[in-house]
Amino acid sequence: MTALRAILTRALMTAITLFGVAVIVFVVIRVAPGDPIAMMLPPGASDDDIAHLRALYGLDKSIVQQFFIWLGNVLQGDFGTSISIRQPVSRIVLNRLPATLELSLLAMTIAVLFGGALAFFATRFRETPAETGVDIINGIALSVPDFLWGLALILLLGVAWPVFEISGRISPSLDPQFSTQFYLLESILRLRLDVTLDLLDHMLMPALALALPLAAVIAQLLKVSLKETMNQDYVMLARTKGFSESHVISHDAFRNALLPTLTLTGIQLTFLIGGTVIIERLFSYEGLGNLAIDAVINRDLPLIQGIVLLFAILFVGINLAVDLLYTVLNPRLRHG
Amino acid sequence: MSEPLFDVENLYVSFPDPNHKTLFGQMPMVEVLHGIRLKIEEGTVVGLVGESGSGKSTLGRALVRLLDPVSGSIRFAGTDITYLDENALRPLRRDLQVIFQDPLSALNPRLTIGTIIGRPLQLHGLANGRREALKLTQEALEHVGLPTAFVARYPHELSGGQRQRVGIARAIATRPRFVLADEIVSGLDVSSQAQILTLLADLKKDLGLTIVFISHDLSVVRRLCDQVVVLRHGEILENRPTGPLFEHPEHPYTAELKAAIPLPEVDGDWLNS
Amino acid sequence: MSPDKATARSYLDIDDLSIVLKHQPTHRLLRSVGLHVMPGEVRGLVGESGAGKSMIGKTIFDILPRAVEIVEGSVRLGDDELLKLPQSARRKVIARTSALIPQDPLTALNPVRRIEPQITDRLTRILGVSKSDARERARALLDEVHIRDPESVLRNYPHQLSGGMRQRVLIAAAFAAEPKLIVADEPTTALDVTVQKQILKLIAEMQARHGTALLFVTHDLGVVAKICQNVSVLYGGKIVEDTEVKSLFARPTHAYTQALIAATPRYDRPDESLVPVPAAVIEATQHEIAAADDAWLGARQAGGRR
Amino acid sequence: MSEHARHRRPVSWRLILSGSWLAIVIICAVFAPYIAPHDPLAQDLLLERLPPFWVSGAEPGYYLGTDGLGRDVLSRIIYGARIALTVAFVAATAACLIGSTMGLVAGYFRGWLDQIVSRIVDIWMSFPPVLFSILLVAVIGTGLHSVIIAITAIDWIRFCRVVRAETLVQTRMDYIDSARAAGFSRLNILVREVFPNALPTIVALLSLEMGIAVIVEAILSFVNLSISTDDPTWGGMIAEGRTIIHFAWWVLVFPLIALFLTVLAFSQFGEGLRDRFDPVLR
Repeated sequence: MTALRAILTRALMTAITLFGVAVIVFVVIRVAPGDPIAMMLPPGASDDDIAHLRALYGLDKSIVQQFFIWLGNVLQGDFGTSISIRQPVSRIVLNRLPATLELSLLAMTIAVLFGGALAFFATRFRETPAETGVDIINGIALSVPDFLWGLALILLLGVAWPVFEISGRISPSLDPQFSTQFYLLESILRLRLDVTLDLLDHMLMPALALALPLAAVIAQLLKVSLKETMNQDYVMLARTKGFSESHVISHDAFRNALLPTLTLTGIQLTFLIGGTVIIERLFSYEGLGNLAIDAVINRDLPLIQGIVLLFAILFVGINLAVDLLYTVLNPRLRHG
Repeated sequence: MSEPLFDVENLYVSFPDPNHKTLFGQMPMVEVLHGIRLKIEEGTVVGLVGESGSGKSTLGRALVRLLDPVSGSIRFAGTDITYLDENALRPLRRDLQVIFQDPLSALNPRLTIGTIIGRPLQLHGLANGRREALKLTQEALEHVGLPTAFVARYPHELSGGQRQRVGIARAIATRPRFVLADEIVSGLDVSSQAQILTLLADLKKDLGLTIVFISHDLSVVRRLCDQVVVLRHGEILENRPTGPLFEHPEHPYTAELKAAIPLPEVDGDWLNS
Repeated sequence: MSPDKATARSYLDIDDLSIVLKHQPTHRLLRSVGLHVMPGEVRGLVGESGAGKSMIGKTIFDILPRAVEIVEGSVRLGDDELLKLPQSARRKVIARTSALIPQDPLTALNPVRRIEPQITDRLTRILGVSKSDARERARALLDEVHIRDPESVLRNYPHQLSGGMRQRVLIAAAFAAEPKLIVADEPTTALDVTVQKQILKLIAEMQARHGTALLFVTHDLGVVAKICQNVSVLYGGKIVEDTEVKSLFARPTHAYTQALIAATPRYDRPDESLVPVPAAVIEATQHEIAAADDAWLGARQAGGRR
Repeated sequence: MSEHARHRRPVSWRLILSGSWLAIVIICAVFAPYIAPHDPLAQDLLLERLPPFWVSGAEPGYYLGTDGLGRDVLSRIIYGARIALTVAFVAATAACLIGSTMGLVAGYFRGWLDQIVSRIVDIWMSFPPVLFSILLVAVIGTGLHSVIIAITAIDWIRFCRVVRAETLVQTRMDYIDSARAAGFSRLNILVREVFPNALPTIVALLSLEMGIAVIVEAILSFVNLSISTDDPTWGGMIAEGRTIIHFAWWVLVFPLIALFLTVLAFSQFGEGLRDRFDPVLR
């Protein structure tokens, strides 16, 4: 009963959030100066042509009407037609989404592994110079954002010591002829390891740039939380039972420390995905973010709306997933 | 002594149930106090005793109107304060003071002791300007046996016993008629506990205070209180003068509580009684 | 175990134990502490906060904080001199022979683990008992501590049990490996008085049945009077009195002990209890400690020169 | 213990180092015309892509080299500090004022007010912040004002979230009840009891936010949406440097270092301030 109530409340709040997002996206773009119709037509087009196009895109109706027509279409999966590319927005966006998802997942994996290892290491050797070292590295990684890490990596591993590719998603000479846009996944499944390596060659630097701040956040939160947990009575009790320090950390402290870290990591993960926008631009990586900036520069309203909405849905979904995971990991919530 | 200082009639208090947090509609309520009746005479010390969950702290907080009762009435010095709002209560506040259980939490960590004790004095017009507030603050500190130089200190710079004395100094600085002492010795060592209780007894004598002393420990109450109220599950089981209550507990629960206290003397049968 | 032989000698022997802060090696937190508990004996360790009670417990279990170090002394469990063993061997000895009943039952159980592994993990993971045997043992132990329906409690998480129940579970866990020594660290301080009495009774009952040596750490002289045979009084890291409980209350010898007894509240003699500890007593005791420190430092410096 | 607590803390290197760098940047920004060796806008195609002074082929007087249009890199960095700091101070302060007020009020009064603020925060958190700011600037037009408005409109949420959480923690403390028992009004308690406890967090966050504002301005310049392209901005220089990275690395490296140090300094300065001046930590 309580559980059902909690789920319904959560669902309703999610709906309110998404509706708010839709309203804001719509309003922000409608108040934009500059007439998108004018930009689509050659100079010297007649008023009739303009009126015709206006009607075609529904721009002649009142703004509230336009909003609900648009929202109705969106709910049916119709995000409109891109003005600059002249294809359905949903098709363009879904075509680009896999590239961004693969990049984000790679970055997240790196961040979790790095951050988790650092936190474990710092906790195992707490109150020694090793912990201070981890703190300093964390402090720097935390206060410098992904954009700067990206530039630094380009200079170091792209130019000064060219190990990785600095632009694109895949070398133009390689034409993998894949059936999906999940290149990395598909190349591994098809055992086309040459493609896998080429993809990683392009993806590692942007992924690292995205991962560094998140890794620092995870390391920091998890370390604080682990150290706090290590002072708890049940951990002390485990030590008196004869368990080694590493065993105590991994068996008794880790899951408890994970819970507070997890809630904050959800938000941090959305920051990471948000960071793909500028990182993709920086590395000329053909993902959703790069497309979004092009769309803004071209004033392609339907496309911008589609992309921003997709990001919002993704973010809301991540937060839901984190809440769910939290419930699963916390017996207090599972067994009321 | 025609009228009691406090006259509580049929008091009910409920809290929203924290286990049922929702966005909409009425939150389910848990009733904590069920129909409390209590009279407190001016100049007495009344002990509120009970185990965890008995509602003793809730009753205390309702008396000084830190929370809102659901029904019933609380009369303080002839005034019905049950449903008074913040503004209407303000003039009464100088007479309704509280000493809290955990002085570290009850003293604002980023204000000096001087500010913590002095500001309420200015609010109630007991001191004109900072200089006079400082003087009264120093007097209050001296009264509780602390050096006057403490006005410049922050709470975290003091020991547990010292912080609790600051809490007491703040409560008596406004020269109130009534002080609520909520488990004020339960976090302290035996030796600090004895000091604080002696101090409280002295202050009561000097200032003619009326005190409600909340405690989970019957034996602490014995020395200080004139009257003891035993609570369980939000109801008063027994309310009598201290001596008779200890000598002949009327309610079996009071007897059980008393019997559960381990006296510092060897008694082989106690564990099995 | 043959009780005749065992009573001949104490099981826990702490001698001349001195612990200092690493960055301040002349400041002692424990001052040449000597403490002995025989098999079957219940010894109280009494002191106020900061006296060093928990430091002694932490030394026995080898979980001292990193900021302190043992500079002198010996800690023996049976025939094993702990301070001479390498850490892994030391922890093994401790795991086999000793157990702790912690202070706060609300925080001493891991909230994300079920009850069963928290009782049995020492058996299965350290002592190599099979899982099914360990479960059988856990069920029997829960019976022993008077928990009804042990089956379902084993499957529960800590938050599903009351404070008193959790303390019972912790007592069961402490007795799981038939330890020779149990240290109970203020096990009833966090409980209501009526529950405290039940738990004290349970601890006494378990101790008597298993013939364990029990070191009962507390600040409450009342509890000492009811459960201990002998008592050590700690002030400022120094044992100021070591005696039978009977004579502690009949004829306390040290002025601090006398003052502590007088400060303890008692409902039967309101006017003689709750007497604040006189400043002169504190001063004299601190003086005594300073003198002992000087002697100790002198001896160490002399020893260092030799 | 209390005696120890009153000892002065040792000198904070974190505060000194970060403070010194920020002082240098501020001096550069204020006195740019007197410090910069060249006109930052002066193009000279004969002097294009000169390397910095220690590399062979350098021209005396152009210490950090020139860019693709022959403009002096050092002078452009010095002038770039003006825009970076203007954005940092104005946008961060505005975001701080709006966000902290909302956070304090929502966390302290709770109820429906908190519900509304929390929903707005949820909605804001559903946008990728960089894309949101690019979108906003594209909508309201480029220019310094738009950049500041965009950053304020997006980053007030950061203050709101953190300050609200801190306020919620503080309202659970007994000192709130003791202030109520003393008779202080709710507003008085918020301003004089809760606010001093949230202040160290707010100050640290404000400093951090200044660094973030500098970065966002650089990102907007990088995608060509900030100030007019001629004006020297660090982000604009980085954007140009990125395109000619294989021919003239210095065009990218030096503004990047300036940006890097400034961002790091702002975040460390905030932390250092908190360590130094919070009475509870002191």
